[in-house]
Amino acid sequence: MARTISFTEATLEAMREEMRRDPMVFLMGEDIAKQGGIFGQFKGLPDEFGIERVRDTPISEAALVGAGVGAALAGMRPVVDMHFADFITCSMDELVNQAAKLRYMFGEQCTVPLTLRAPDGITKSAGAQHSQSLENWFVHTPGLEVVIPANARDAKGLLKSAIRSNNPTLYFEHKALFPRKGEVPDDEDFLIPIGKAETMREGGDAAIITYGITVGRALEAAETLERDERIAVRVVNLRSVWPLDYAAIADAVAATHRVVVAHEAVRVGGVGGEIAAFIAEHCFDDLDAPVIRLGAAHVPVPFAPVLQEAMYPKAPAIAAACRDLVRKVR
Amino acid sequence: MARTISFTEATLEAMREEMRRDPMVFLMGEDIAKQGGIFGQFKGLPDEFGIERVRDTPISEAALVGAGVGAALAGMRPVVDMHFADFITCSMDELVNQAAKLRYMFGEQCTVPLTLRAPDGITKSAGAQHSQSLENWFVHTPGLEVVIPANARDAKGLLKSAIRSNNPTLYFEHKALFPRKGEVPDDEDFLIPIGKAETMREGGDAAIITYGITVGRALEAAETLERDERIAVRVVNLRSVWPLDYAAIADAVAATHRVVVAHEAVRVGGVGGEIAAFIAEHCFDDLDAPVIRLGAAHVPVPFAPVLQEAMYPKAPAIAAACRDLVRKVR
Amino acid sequence: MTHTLTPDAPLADSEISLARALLQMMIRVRVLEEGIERHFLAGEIPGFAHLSIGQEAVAAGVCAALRRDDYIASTHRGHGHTLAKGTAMRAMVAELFARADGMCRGKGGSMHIADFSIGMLGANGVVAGGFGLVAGAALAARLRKTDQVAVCFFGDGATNRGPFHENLNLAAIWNLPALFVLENNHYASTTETSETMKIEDVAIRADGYGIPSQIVDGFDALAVYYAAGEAVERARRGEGPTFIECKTYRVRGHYIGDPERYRTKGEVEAHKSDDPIVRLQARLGPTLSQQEFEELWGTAKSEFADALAFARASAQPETGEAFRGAYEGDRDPETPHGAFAVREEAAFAPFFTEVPSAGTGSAH
Amino acid sequence: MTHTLTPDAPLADSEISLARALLQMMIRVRVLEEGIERHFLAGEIPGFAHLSIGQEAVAAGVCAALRRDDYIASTHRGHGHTLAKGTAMRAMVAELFARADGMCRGKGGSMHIADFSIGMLGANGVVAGGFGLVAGAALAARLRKTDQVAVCFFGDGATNRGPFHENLNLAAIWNLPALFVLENNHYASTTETSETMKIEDVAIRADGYGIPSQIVDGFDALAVYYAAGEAVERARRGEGPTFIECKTYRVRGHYIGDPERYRTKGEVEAHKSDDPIVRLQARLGPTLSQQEFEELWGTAKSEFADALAFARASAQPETGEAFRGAYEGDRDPETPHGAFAVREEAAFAPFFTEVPSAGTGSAH
Ligand SMILES: Cc1ncc(C[n+]2csc(CCOP(=O)(O)OP(=O)(O)O)c2C)c(N)n1
Ligand SMILES: Cc1ncc(C[n+]2csc(CCOP(=O)(O)OP(=O)(O)O)c2C)c(N)n1
Ligand SMILES: [Mg+2]
Ligand SMILES: [Mg+2]
Repeated sequence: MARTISFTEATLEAMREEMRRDPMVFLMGEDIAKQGGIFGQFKGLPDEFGIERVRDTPISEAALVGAGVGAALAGMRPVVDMHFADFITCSMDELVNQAAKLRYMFGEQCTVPLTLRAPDGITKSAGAQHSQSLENWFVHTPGLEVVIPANARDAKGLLKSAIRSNNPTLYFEHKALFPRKGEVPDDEDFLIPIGKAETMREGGDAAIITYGITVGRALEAAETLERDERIAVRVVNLRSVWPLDYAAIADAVAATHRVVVAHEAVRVGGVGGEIAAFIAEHCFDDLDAPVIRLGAAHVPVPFAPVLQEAMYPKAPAIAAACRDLVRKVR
Repeated sequence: MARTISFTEATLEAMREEMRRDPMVFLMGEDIAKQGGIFGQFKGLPDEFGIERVRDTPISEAALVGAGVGAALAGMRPVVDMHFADFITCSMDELVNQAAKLRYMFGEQCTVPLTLRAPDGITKSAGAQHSQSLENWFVHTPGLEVVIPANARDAKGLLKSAIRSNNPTLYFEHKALFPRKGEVPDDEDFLIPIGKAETMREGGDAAIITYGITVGRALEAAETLERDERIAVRVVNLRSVWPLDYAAIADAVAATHRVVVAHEAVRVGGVGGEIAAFIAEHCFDDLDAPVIRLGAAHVPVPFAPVLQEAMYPKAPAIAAACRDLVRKVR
Repeated sequence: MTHTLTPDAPLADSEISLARALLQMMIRVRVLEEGIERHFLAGEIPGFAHLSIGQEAVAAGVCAALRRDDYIASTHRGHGHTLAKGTAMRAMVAELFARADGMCRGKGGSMHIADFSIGMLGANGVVAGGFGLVAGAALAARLRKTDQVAVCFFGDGATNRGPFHENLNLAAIWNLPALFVLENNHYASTTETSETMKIEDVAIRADGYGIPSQIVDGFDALAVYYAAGEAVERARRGEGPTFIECKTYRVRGHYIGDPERYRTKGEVEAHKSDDPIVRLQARLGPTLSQQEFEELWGTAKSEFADALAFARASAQPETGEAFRGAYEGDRDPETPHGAFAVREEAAFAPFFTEVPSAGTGSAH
Repeated sequence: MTHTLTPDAPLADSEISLARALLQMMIRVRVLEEGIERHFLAGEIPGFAHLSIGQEAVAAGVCAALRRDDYIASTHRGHGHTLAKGTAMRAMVAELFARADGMCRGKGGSMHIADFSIGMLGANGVVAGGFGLVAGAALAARLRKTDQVAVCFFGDGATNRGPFHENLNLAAIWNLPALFVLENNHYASTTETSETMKIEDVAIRADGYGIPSQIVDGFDALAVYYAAGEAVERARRGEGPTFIECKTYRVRGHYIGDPERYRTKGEVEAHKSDDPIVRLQARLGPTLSQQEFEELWGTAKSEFADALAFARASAQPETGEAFRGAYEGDRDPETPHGAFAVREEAAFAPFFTEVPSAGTGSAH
C-alpha cells in the first residue's frame, strides 16, 4: 500500500518513525523546534518528542556539527539541520577532519552515526549564498556517505537509511522539492539502501544518469523525446552519490551506448566528472558516442530570476543533449 | 640566465620581488614572522619588510581569510598562509561564500586580489589531518583560481602571478617539494600565466596529464618507459587547475590518443574526473583507449609509513597505467 | 563596559540640526522599507527581504558619525545601513527589483546590496559574514596609514558564531580602527537571546578581547550617534576598536512573510512606544513643526516613488549577464575561462524560455 | 572567576595517598614522554610529536577526578591526558611506532591517539578540534541521563578559534556536564599569548558565556585536582559547565625538533623550579622517602621498557589495512564501497616497494 504525500511529509514520517524506533535519535538545528524548520520539515516533532530531542540552537554551525560528532561518538544518533546547505562551509573542519576521519584514524574504535540534513539547490532567487549544491566536496572526502533524494519516496527511504547508518551521512534535499507530492509505501520498515541506484525509466537509445531534482527534469526530457521523436531514453536515479552505484552506471552504458550525465551542481569539478570519467575508463568499449555532461555554469548563482533560470540544466537542455547523441550515431 | 635554487627559495624570491614592486602586498599567517614559516618559506622577509607587512597571527583561520578578503576589497593584496592546507576547512565560508562570490554578486564593483598559500600533500606520516590535497573543492567553486606548482620554476612564476592576479587565487604547494632544487630564470618579471599548461616531455605513444608533485612522478615513469620499453610518453604539467587549459589537454589527446590522468588527491571526485570527462566529451573521436585515472585511494591518509606509501600513485603505478594503455592498442 | 541607557534628555540648541538630519534619515529608511514590504508582497521583488523597521536609529546614528570613505559591512537586514551610508535609493530599489540598473546589475538582491563608491562593502547572506571584511578593511586602513574607520553591523545571533570571536580578537590585538555595532533586537529569527546565550548584555563578550564597550539605547538615534562618534574618534586616533551594543527591537517579522509564531502580538505592541522616529520627533518638540515633520515624510515618499519608477522602467538583465563577472577579465573570450563561460552561455541560452515569476519567497 | 594561585600549603594527612598517586602518574607521563623524545630523535617514531613535559600536573590532576566512563578530548599534545585517563602504555607506544598492535592499528600516530574503552575520544591534529566532541559527549550524557562528565583539554592558542566560542556557549545554554580545562602554557607554537590576545587571564572569556571559571596553579597537581573535582561534582549534579585555567609552561619545544627561536634559554631555565614533580615531591616531604621516590621512577621506567619492547616486537601493519576502516561495513566486499576499496588496493599494492624511513618530522 502506498499514499501520496509531500516530500516534506515524507521526511517528517521518516524522522517520526526513526525517533520512535530508537531513543538515541535526536535533532538539532536553528529554528527547528518553535518554527518547525524553515521548510516545515520538523513541524510537530517537538510536540511528540519534546524540545530536549528536537533542539533549537544558536547560530553556531561549527558547534552543531562538532557536537553532533561528539554525541555520535558517545552513542547517540544525532540529526543536524544545516538550515541552508551553503552554511556547511561554516562547519567543514568538523565534517571533513573530524566526522569523516575519526573511525579510520582511530583504527575502527568508534563509529560516527551522524546525519546532516542540508536543504540545497537553486530556487526562487535565493542568491549566490543560498543556492549551492555542494555534494561533490563530500564525495571527494573519504569517510562520508552522501545521499540525495529525487522525490517523496526517496526522501523517506533515504532519510531513514541515513539515520540508521553507522557512518556520517549527508542528506541533501533540494529546497524546491519540499512541496512536491509523490507515492510513498506504507511500510514502517521501508528503507532505500545507501549505494543503490534506481532505473526510473527504460529505453535503449540513450541513458541519462542523474540524481536529486534533476531526475524530474530528466524524466520530463525523456517523456518529450519519446512522445515527439520516438527516442527511448533510460533514466537512472543514483539516489546515493557516495557510495556510487558503479554497476548501475555500467549497466546503463552497456544497454544504451550513449550517455548524458546531468546535475544541478556546477558542472566543472562536479560529481558528473566522476561518473563520466568512470565510464570513459571502465565502459569505453560500450560507448558509441561522447559522454555529455550537464551542470550549472561556472558562475555563482545570480539573483535575478531571468539570470538564475539561464544557468543550470533543465528538461530542454537535457533533451537536446540526448537528441544530439542519438543523431550523431544513428 | 637561470640559477638552481630550492622550491622554498623560489617562493621567497617571488614574495620579495612582489613586495618590493607593490607596497600593497602584505603577508599574514601563523608562525611566519618569528619562525619564518613552518617550512622556512617566509624566512628573512620580516627583516626586509617589517612585521607590519609580515604578520604573525593567532590561530584564527576563519579570521585570517575573512580579513584577507576585507583587506583585498579595500585595495590591498594580502597573501595568507594556511599553515597546512587541511586547515582551509576552518575558513571555507570566507573563501567560498565571500572571496569567490563577492565580485559577481556585487555586479563587478570590486575585485578580491587575495592569495592563499596552502602547503598540502602526503609526506612523512603527517597523518589524516595534515596530508590532504583539496584543490577540486575550489575548482568546483566559481570565482576562485587554483594554481599548483610542480617545481621551483613553477613556484616562482605561479606565485608571482597569483599575487598579481585580481582574482582570489589558491596556491597549493606540496610540502615535500620545498627542499627540492630546480632551475629558475633570473628575470624579475618572469611570470607563469594562470591557465596555461606546459608540456614537459614529448612522446607519441601516450600522454600523462598531471600537476603538482605528481609531475615529477610522471616524468620518472616516462623516463623508465622510454629507457626500458621504448614507449614514448608526453607529460603535461597543468600548472593551473582552474582555469584549466582545456586546449592543451585536447592537444595531448590528439597527439597520443591514449591518456593517463594522475594526481595525488583522492581519485574519487577529484580534478582527474573533470579532465577525463572533458576528454570523453570533447576528444572522444581522438581516443584509442580508455582514459585511465589515478589518484589516492578513497580513504583518509594513514599514519604508518607502510600504509601511507601504499595509497597514492607513484611512478611505478603511473608507468604501469601507460604500459597497459599502449599494450591494449598496439 | 559603559551603560548609557538614559531617558531622553531635552535637546541642546546645538543638537537640533543634527537631530533633524537623523530624523530625516530614519524617515527615509522607514519609507524605503515600507515600500519594499509593499512591493515584495505584491510579487515585484523576488528572493528574501528582511526589514529593519524600528531599528533605524542604529543605522542613522552610526552612519552620521562616518565619512564617505569609511567602510561599513552590513547584514541580511541592510537596507537602512546602506541608505544611511549614502547610497542612492534608485540603484537600491532597482537591485531589489532584479533589474539591469540595480547597484549589483540585478545579481545580488536584498541580501547582497553593496555600494563600493561609498565604502559599503555589502549586505551579507551569511550571518557573521561581515566581521572578517571589517577586520580586513580596518587593517588595510592601518597599513595604508589612512585614518579611515571600518564599521561592522551585526545582530545578537551573529555573536554566537566563531567569526565574531576570531575577528574581534584580531581587531583587538592589532589595535585596528574598527567599530563593532551590535543591533541587539533580542531575536535571531525564531529564537530569543535568552535561549541562545546565558548573559544579559552581549557587551560583556568584548571584555574577553580587551575591547572597550558601551551599551546604548538603540531607539535613541542621538545616543547612538554620540557613542559611535566617540568610538570613531578613538579609532581615528589609532586607539583601536570599540564595541557598541544597541538595545533595540525588531518590530516586523524576521523576513517579509514571517508568520511570527515565536512571539505574541502583545509583545510587539508593547514596543510601539519605542519607535525611534516617534521618540526623536518628541524630543525635537516645538522646534520641529508638524508641517515640517510631514514634509520630511513627503520628501522621502517622493524619493521612493522616483526610485520605484526608475526600477520599474529598468530592463531585465540580458541573459548573458549570468555568465559574466565571476572573474576579473573573464569577459575577454581569449582567456581560458572566458572561452569556457561563453561556451556555457551557448549551451543553456537556447533552452531558456520562460521568465519565472518572482515568487513570494519561502521562509528564511 | 576565582583565583586559587596559593603557595604550596603543607599536606594534610588525608591528602598523602592522593598526592602519591598524582606524583606517580606525573612520573609515568614524564618517563613516557622522555622515552618518546629519545626514540623520536632516534628515528623510530615517524610523524610529529608534541611533549607536555612540565605540564603533567594538569593531566594527572584532572583525570584523577574522573571516572573511567567519563569522557575526555585531547589535543596534539595528548600523551599525558591519555595515560592519566587510564590507557595502557603498550598500546600507545606501539601506536607511536606505527605498528599493527598500536591502539589505532598504526593509522593514527601521536596526533591521533585514542582509547574509547576509557572514554578517551582522541588527540586532535586540529587545534580546537576537541570542543565540539566534548560538547556533544556531554550532551549525550545529558540526553541519556547518565551522570557522566566530558572534559576538554586545550591550549591558550585554541581559545582564539571560533569553535571554542561556539561550543562554550552551547555548553552554557544547555547546562551541559562539561569541563573546559585550559592549559595556558603561554605559547602557541612560536607566538606568546601577549601577542595573540590582549587579556591577562583567558578565564575572563568564560564570563561571556555565563560559565563560572577558576584560575589555578597548573604546576600544582593537587590544586588542579581540587578544582577539577569541584567542577566535576557540579557537572554531575546537573549544574552545568566550568572553565578552569591552569597556568603552566611548556618546557620543551613546541614539537620534538623545534629550534625554539622565539624564546631565550634563560626564560626556559627560569621555569625549572616550576617542575610539578619537584613541587609535589617537596610537598610530600618526609612522608615520601628518597627510596620510595626512586621506586616510582623505577616502576615507570620498567613500564616504559616493557611498552617499548612490545612496540618493537609488533609487526608493521599489512598494506591492506590502508584500504579498510573508513566506513563501518566496508570490509565486506559485497558493499559498493567495499568492492571499490578492494579495487584500489589491487591498483596500488603491486607498486608498493620500499618502506620509507620514518623521517625526523618537519617543522610543525
Ligand atoms: C551562517 C548562517 N546561519 C544561519 C543563517 C540563517 N539566518 C539568516 S538571518 C538569521 C538570524 C540572524 O539573527 P541576528 O544576527 O540576531 O540578526 P537579526 O535577524 O536579528 O537582524 C539566521 C539564523 C544564515 N544566513 N547564515
Ligand atoms: C586549526 C589549526 N591551526 C593551526 C594548527 C597548527 N598548530 C598545531 S599546534 C599549534 C599551537 C597550539 O597552541 P596551543 O593551543 O596554545 O597549544 P600548545 O601547543 O601550547 O599545547 C598550532 C598553531 C593546527 N594544528 N590546527
Ligand atoms: Mg537579532
Ligand atoms: Mg599553548
